[in-house]
Amino acid sequence: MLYSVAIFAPLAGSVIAGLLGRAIGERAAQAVTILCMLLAAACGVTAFVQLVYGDAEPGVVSLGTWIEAGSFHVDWALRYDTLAAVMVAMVTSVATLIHIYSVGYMGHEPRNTTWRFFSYLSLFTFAMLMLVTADNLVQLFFGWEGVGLASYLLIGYWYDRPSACAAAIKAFVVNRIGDLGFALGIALIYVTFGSVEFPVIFGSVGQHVNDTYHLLGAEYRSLEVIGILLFIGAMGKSAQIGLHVWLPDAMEGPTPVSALIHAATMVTAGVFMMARMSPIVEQAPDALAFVTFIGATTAFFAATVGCVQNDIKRVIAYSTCSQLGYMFVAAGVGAYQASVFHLLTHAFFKALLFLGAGSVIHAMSDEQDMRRMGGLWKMIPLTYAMFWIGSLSLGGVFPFAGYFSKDAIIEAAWASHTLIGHYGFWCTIIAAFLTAFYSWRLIIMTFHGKPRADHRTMEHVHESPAAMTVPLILLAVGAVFAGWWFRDQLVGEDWREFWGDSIVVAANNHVLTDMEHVPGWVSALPSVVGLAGIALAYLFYMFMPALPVRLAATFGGVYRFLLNKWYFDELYNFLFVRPAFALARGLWHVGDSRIIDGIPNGVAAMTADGSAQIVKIQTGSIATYAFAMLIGLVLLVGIFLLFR
Amino acid sequence: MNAAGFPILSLVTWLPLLGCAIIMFVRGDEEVVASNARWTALWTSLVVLAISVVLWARFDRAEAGFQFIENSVWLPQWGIAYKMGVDGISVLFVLLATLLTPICILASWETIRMRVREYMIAFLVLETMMVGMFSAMDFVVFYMFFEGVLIPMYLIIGIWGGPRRVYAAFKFFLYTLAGSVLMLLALLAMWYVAGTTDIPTLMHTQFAPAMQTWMFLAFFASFAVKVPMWPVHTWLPDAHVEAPTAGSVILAGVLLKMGAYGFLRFSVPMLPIASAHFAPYIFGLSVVAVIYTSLVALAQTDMKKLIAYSSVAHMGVVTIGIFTINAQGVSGALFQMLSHGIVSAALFLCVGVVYDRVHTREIARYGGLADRMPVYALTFLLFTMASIGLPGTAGFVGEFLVLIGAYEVNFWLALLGSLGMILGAAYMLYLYSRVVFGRITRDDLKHILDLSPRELAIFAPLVVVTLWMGIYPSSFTSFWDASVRAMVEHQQAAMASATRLAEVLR
Amino acid sequence: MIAALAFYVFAAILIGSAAMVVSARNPVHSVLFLILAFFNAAALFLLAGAEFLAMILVIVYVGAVAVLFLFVVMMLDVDFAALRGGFQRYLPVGLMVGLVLLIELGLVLSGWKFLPEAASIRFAPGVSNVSNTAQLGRLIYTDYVFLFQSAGLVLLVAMIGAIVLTLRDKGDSRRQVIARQIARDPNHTMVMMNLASHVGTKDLGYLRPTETEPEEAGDMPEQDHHEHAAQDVARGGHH
Amino acid sequence: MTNWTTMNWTLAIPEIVLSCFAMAILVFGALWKRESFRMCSMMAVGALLVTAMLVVSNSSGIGYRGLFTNDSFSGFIKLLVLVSSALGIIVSLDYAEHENLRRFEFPVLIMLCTVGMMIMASASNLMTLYLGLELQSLAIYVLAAFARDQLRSSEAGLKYFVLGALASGLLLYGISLIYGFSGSMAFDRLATALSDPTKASPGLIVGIVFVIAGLAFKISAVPFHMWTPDVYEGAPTPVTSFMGTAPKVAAMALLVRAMATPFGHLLPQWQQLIVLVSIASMLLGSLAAIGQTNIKRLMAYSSIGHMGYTLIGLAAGTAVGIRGVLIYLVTYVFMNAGTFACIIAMRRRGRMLEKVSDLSGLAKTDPGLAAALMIFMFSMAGIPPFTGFWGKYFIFTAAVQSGLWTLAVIGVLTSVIGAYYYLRIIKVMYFDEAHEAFDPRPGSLTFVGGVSAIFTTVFFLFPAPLVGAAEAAARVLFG
Amino acid sequence: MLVVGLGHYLTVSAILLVLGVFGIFLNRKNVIVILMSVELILLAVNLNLVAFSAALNDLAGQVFAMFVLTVAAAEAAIGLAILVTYFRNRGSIQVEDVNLMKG
Repeated sequence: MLYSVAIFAPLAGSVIAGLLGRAIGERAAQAVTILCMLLAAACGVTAFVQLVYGDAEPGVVSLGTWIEAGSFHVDWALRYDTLAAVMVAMVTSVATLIHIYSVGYMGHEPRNTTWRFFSYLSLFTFAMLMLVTADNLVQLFFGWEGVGLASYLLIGYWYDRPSACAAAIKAFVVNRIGDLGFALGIALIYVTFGSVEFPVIFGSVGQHVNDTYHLLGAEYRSLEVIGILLFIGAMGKSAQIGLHVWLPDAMEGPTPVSALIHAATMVTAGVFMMARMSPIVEQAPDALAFVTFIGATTAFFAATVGCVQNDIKRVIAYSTCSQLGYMFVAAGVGAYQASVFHLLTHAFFKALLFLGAGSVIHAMSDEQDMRRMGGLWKMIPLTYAMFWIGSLSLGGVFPFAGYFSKDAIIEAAWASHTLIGHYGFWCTIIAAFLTAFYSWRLIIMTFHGKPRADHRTMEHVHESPAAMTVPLILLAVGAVFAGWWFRDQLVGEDWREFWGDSIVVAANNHVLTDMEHVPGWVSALPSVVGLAGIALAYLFYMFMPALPVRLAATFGGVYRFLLNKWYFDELYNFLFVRPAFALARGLWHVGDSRIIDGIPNGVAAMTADGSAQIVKIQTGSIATYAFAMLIGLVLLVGIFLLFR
Repeated sequence: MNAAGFPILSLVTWLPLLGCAIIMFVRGDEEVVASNARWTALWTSLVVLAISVVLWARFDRAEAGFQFIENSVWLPQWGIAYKMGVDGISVLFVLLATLLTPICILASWETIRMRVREYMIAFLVLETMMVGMFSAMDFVVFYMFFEGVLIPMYLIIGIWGGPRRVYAAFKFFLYTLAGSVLMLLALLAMWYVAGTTDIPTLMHTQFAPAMQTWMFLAFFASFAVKVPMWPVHTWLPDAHVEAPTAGSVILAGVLLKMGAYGFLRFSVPMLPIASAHFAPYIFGLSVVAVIYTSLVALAQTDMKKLIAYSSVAHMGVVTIGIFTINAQGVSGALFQMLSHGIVSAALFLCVGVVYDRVHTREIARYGGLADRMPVYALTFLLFTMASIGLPGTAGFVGEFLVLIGAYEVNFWLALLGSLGMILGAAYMLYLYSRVVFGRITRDDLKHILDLSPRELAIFAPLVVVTLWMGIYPSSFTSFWDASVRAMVEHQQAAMASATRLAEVLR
Repeated sequence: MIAALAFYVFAAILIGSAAMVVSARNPVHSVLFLILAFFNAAALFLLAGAEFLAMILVIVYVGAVAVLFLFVVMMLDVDFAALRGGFQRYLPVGLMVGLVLLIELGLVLSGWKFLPEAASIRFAPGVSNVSNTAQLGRLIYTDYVFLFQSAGLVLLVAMIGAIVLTLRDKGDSRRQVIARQIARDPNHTMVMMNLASHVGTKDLGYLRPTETEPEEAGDMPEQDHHEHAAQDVARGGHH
Repeated sequence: MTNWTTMNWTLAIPEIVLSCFAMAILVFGALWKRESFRMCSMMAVGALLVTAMLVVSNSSGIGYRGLFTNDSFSGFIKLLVLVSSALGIIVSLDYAEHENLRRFEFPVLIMLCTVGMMIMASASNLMTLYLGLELQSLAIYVLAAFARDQLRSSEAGLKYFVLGALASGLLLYGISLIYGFSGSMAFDRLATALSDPTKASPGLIVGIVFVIAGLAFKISAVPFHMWTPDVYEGAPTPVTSFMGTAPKVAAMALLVRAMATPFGHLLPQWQQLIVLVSIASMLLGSLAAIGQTNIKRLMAYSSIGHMGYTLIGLAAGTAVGIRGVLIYLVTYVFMNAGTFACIIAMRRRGRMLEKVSDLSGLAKTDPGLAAALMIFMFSMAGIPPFTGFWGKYFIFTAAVQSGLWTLAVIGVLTSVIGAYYYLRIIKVMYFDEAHEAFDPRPGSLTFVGGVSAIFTTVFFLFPAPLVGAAEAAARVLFG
Repeated sequence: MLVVGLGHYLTVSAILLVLGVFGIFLNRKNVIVILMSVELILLAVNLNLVAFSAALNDLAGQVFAMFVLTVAAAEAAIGLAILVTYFRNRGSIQVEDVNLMKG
């Protein structure tokens, strides 16, 4: 079946490239992976079209038993429903574009090891596809961890850079923290439902609504606990505040990686998961409130940090973080469709931005600091144009894709009519303003003004090769039209028909309906603040470049606070990393070597000592020996007389 | 006779000794003896492996009890028999032992140049002991093999080990001996009560609760040291660091399983009430083991020591799984034992590969191996990931099942027991990146060679098994599903009757 | 009454002389006190009706054993003046322990009583109309013949032991071994040499036999080897 | 009750025959003079074997008016004693040649000593017990001092003699008390008279304590062990080997029979004493050996520990316990004989070596010897599948069944401590650097070492006959 | 019959025993005294046996005493023989010199 091909073709490409890469050469490896990806994309998109517009029925492709232990049973199975199909189509097509882009981007690699890169990319795609098509939570977890692995490999692709290695480990370990929550969530689902297969779980949610779980001396509803645990997993993967620290560092990877993994696909896995688990989290309002809160806070926090960063990729990374927050706000208020919608559009425009940034970096001979750029717009006009499109979309300017999805989220937040929903609303509004601001700050710093790089670099600036620009253009198309195209189907009046059973909303959840009827100012406000943000950026960086410097000097504390990303890394270092290592050394040197080993060693020493003492009575003198015998006799007789 | 048509278990157990005999009679100058000893040992172990595959093929997975039973007169009037048999719990460990032995022999092919003959004899004797222990159906037979393992291992560590080998060998020997002699007393007490040492009979003998408590403690002393559980684990890092590569492999791969196997075979089914009673304490120790040793692993500067500590942590997960006493937990523990047997063995082999080239295990001495040794890097990566418990590899399934099993007991147990997921990722990746990633700075690493064909041959089966276990684990779990289910039911029945008894008495 | 008085006298002398045995400075005195103790013990035996044993004690012990002691004391030619007198350093503790033992024994013995069955389980009840010696004689050759023979073996061992430990072949009382004398070969014992004139044995040194005879050498204690060899040579190197 | 009037002298035929052989060899040796040592030794071995056959074919019963008993217990012990004596003679063959001890009195003394031990095994009267014991002891005093030109040997003899005389004095005093307080010295009469333990007077029991002390000296149990290391070290090594096996067996048999038959009903009275002695022996045996550098001394402490384990079986006071004792003794005899055969083989350039460090690297220079010694060491440490494990197994079975948990736990823990020094010897042989090779090993030692090693190793395959025999023997004492 | 009680005999014998034991472990003089102390102990035993024999009217005690005497004589012979050998090697029979082996 097409669907299976779409999923396993990347794996085939990855294995071939990975194992035979050295043998068949770089070019062949690239070709193989790209061909496989093209095949996958073709199949994926076809499968999507067949399901949504054709006559294909949702279903499950079973591949065999996976784990079986006692009553625990998990199959390898591919779930074929709208949510999965959408994701498959999106992932395969974006991944294909990025594969192609990488051919150009990685062209300058000194070592002939880009087959590794392509193998990893394909591996990632495969894992991501497994994630989105999973029919049970464990397989989802398989994909979940698989993308983590691929992300680790790709971040650490330039393994001779210590910072890359560190970033890779950080990404993996921080993700693991979330994964632990996720795994616990899965376990709790198993304990509650007796299964981890979606059909079974979703089918029996009703029976377990009122189950309780005892924790910390209090009773909680099981579904709430499950929701929170799952969301902790999502926080890790989707870089929500608290567990976001790995994402900016992950920019150590090659730019296509950032585009594919840390913008378009992997980081949105958390959002996807919330949508996938909608039947359960719908019944867990407290968990949803938590989701909203975290999402909104992240959206705001990341946007503030994004405003002061100087590394071009980090700005986009924080922007991603912030946008993911948006998606969680939507999920949190029950508008899963809106979150997926934003996920989709975000995939296009954020990939576009990253690839554009890649193009810039490529042009600037691997320079990433925006303070050393400027004045590029005439030299790389296509990239410049792409940046505009991407930024407009990101900023939510009509009629770009981002406008529709972001608006939907903000309206949904308003329409939820809950306190937390309103918190989400205001946070997202502020974030929208900041988004626009830092987007244009980026554009202006990068492309306008005087060139701040040295001559040699500037002489080398050139437009990227076709392998890079064509994907850019294709993505730009998506970034422009995807919103307009999908709006009605995903969050508009056709949403029930479109999504089918793949996203479940509770009977009392009317957010999607209500958001059509929000007050006018609510609909208009995002655009207004967006434009205001753009204007402010122009004011600051185009017309009065001295102003931001002065502001930074005046509000030094705030500036440093933002520049240092709210000091999260330092805090974690202080709270966890350093204590952990200190504790580790302490446990080793004191705990193990002194105490635990000390006891047996001490006993051994005591024994040896006792031995030395005991042989001292062996003086060699007959008299002593006889005396000892006599004492023994007297003792024995005495003991007998006293205790018989 | 039995499903194989011939006394297969005895054959598998004792055949290596035949190899020993042959090696002993090899004559000639040193080189010839060494070469003949190597080949004889390899062929012997391969033949044993081939025979043991029959177990895989003919094992009836629906059957919960023992299979391939052999029963010979030994001490008939005293209720002791030479009785061999495997059930779902033990059969795969027999295979694990027979699989790892040829791998170990291959791994020592070039590194052991001194007293090769004795070395190979020691390994074959070790194989006999391991296989015999897993297939013993009589407690005394079990004990004989259980203790007998100490002899070849003591020599392997002591003769072919590193600079502190004497300390390590003594520590290993005395620690394990101290534990197991107490078990001997419990064994004798059981014998006294039941009049036999036949394991299936003992499993259905009901021991008085007070007696169970004491016997459980005695068993615990033995098995906890062997597992090893915190805080009696410190012999393990020392033994691992000093042992030659193959010694570490077999130690981590099979010997550590003996303790956990003992818990499963004796403590839980024979002493159900005490097991339930002591389970919380064991959970406590296991959780400490997981967290504590993971942290200690994080601080290590010696590759082998790091992996050794990680073994302790992984075995902590196993003990959690065993004492959850539900199908998922026990199944997970078994799976984790198997996967740890493969994965940690492979990791030690990975260390051995570079140790053979550079002759140091100091992590700081390495870096940037990926440049010169891409195949090695890939292999090492796979096993690192398996050790971390990446889904799709062997390491995940066991850990996950234990997590589920633990969750049925207690949320905190599950949470704390799974902290190893995070810490494990930290120390393993830290290790990996320090060794494989980075830039080559040392001269002796600039010309380091990638895996040789022999080494590839060593790793290939392990890679296959690791992936196989990750992707199609039910081909393994199906072996023990029936046995585990029977065991859990037996335990629940025992608990129920104990409760009834308590009520009646009240 | 007289018997009781006699008992006290003998017992007192016995204990007193035993104490002197232990504490006398000169071992010769010790032996003499031992003899005195034996005499008194024999008297006590007599009082208890064991005439034969009393006799034996005097004849065998005083006559043989004690004299043997005396003999050895004299023979060993110990420098008595150099012998340290007095007691061990831990005398007080030792005395205390001894005292405790005595008290323990006293406690036990004072509570002495026979088993009720004692009379019935006697092995060889005494007969009133036969003399003590005759009764014993009958017993040891009949009922106790096994022990009698065993005691004989004990004495045999003592004899062998004493001989094997102390009897020495004196170096100068070599026995003639005819076989060896016949087996001797002149080639091995004689060396023909051309001697330069004006050279004396002093300049040549002693000529030693070229080969050693292993069974000879093995016979001798290691440390004495050279000494003997030297003697052999001195005697002309012949056996 | 037995027939008291019969002599039944045929029951003692093995003893009689052996004594006659001994005397015949004595005469032969005395007449033949110089070259007689080897021949006398061989004849002695033959005589021992003949006696062993006689023991096997001899009938059971009570003879000599109750002084002498033949039963399967005594048969078991006698066979064991005869075998160990034979091994003792064999290991001395080569040693005597080298150390200038080749005197025909040596095998004769061993034979007479063996007669004494056989009498001990059959003793059913305190008098028989004493005479057998003295016959054995006197012979060993002489043997210990046999290397009369070596100061260490004569010092060993002197110490052993003085302390042994003290011990037998105490034993005698105990016997006299028992006699006085009960009225008899025959075992079965005592047993009948004491069937009601409440009747036992304190004097009687103090007498038993004295007897225990005297016998504990012979088996070198703490605190009557003090002579052991010195005498082991000083005596000529084959004598040490002999001393460490047969007399221990005989004395232990005596102790067992004395405690089980006449005083069996007083178990609660003497049990705690045996327990104490046993614990002390195990502790001292395992602790004191740790620091030893002389291997003979080390073996002395080791044997003290082993006797402690054996006493556990006695303390259990059941047939199971006695069975354990017997099995342990068998394993002990072979391990010990084998170990000493290895020690006697430690000779470099004609000089005897006794330091543990002299074994260094033996595995390289003489793999066979090293392997044998390793087997004995593991066996002594109680590691399966070697015999030492089985000895401990059956001993601890008894302890567990009798509920002597303290004893059992201390026993196993001291066995772990003990394992340390056995391992140390293996470590020296296998882990350390090689020295110069030992002199070529004579066949006699290879024979003894090999036989013992094979027995120690393969015993586990066919344990049933021995266990069965031991059980039958033990049951005699406990009806 | 006894004029004085059995207890008297036993007391004398117990004192003799203790004196003999003292002689063994308390003296610092020569070894011969130790041998003599052993004789004292045996004498004590014999006294006991004879006394009991008389009290029980059982000759077994006396028979045994006789054997004890025999053995004691043999013991003395061997003891002296060993002592002579020792003296030849060591040149001394000082008690405190008998400590070549210890530890």
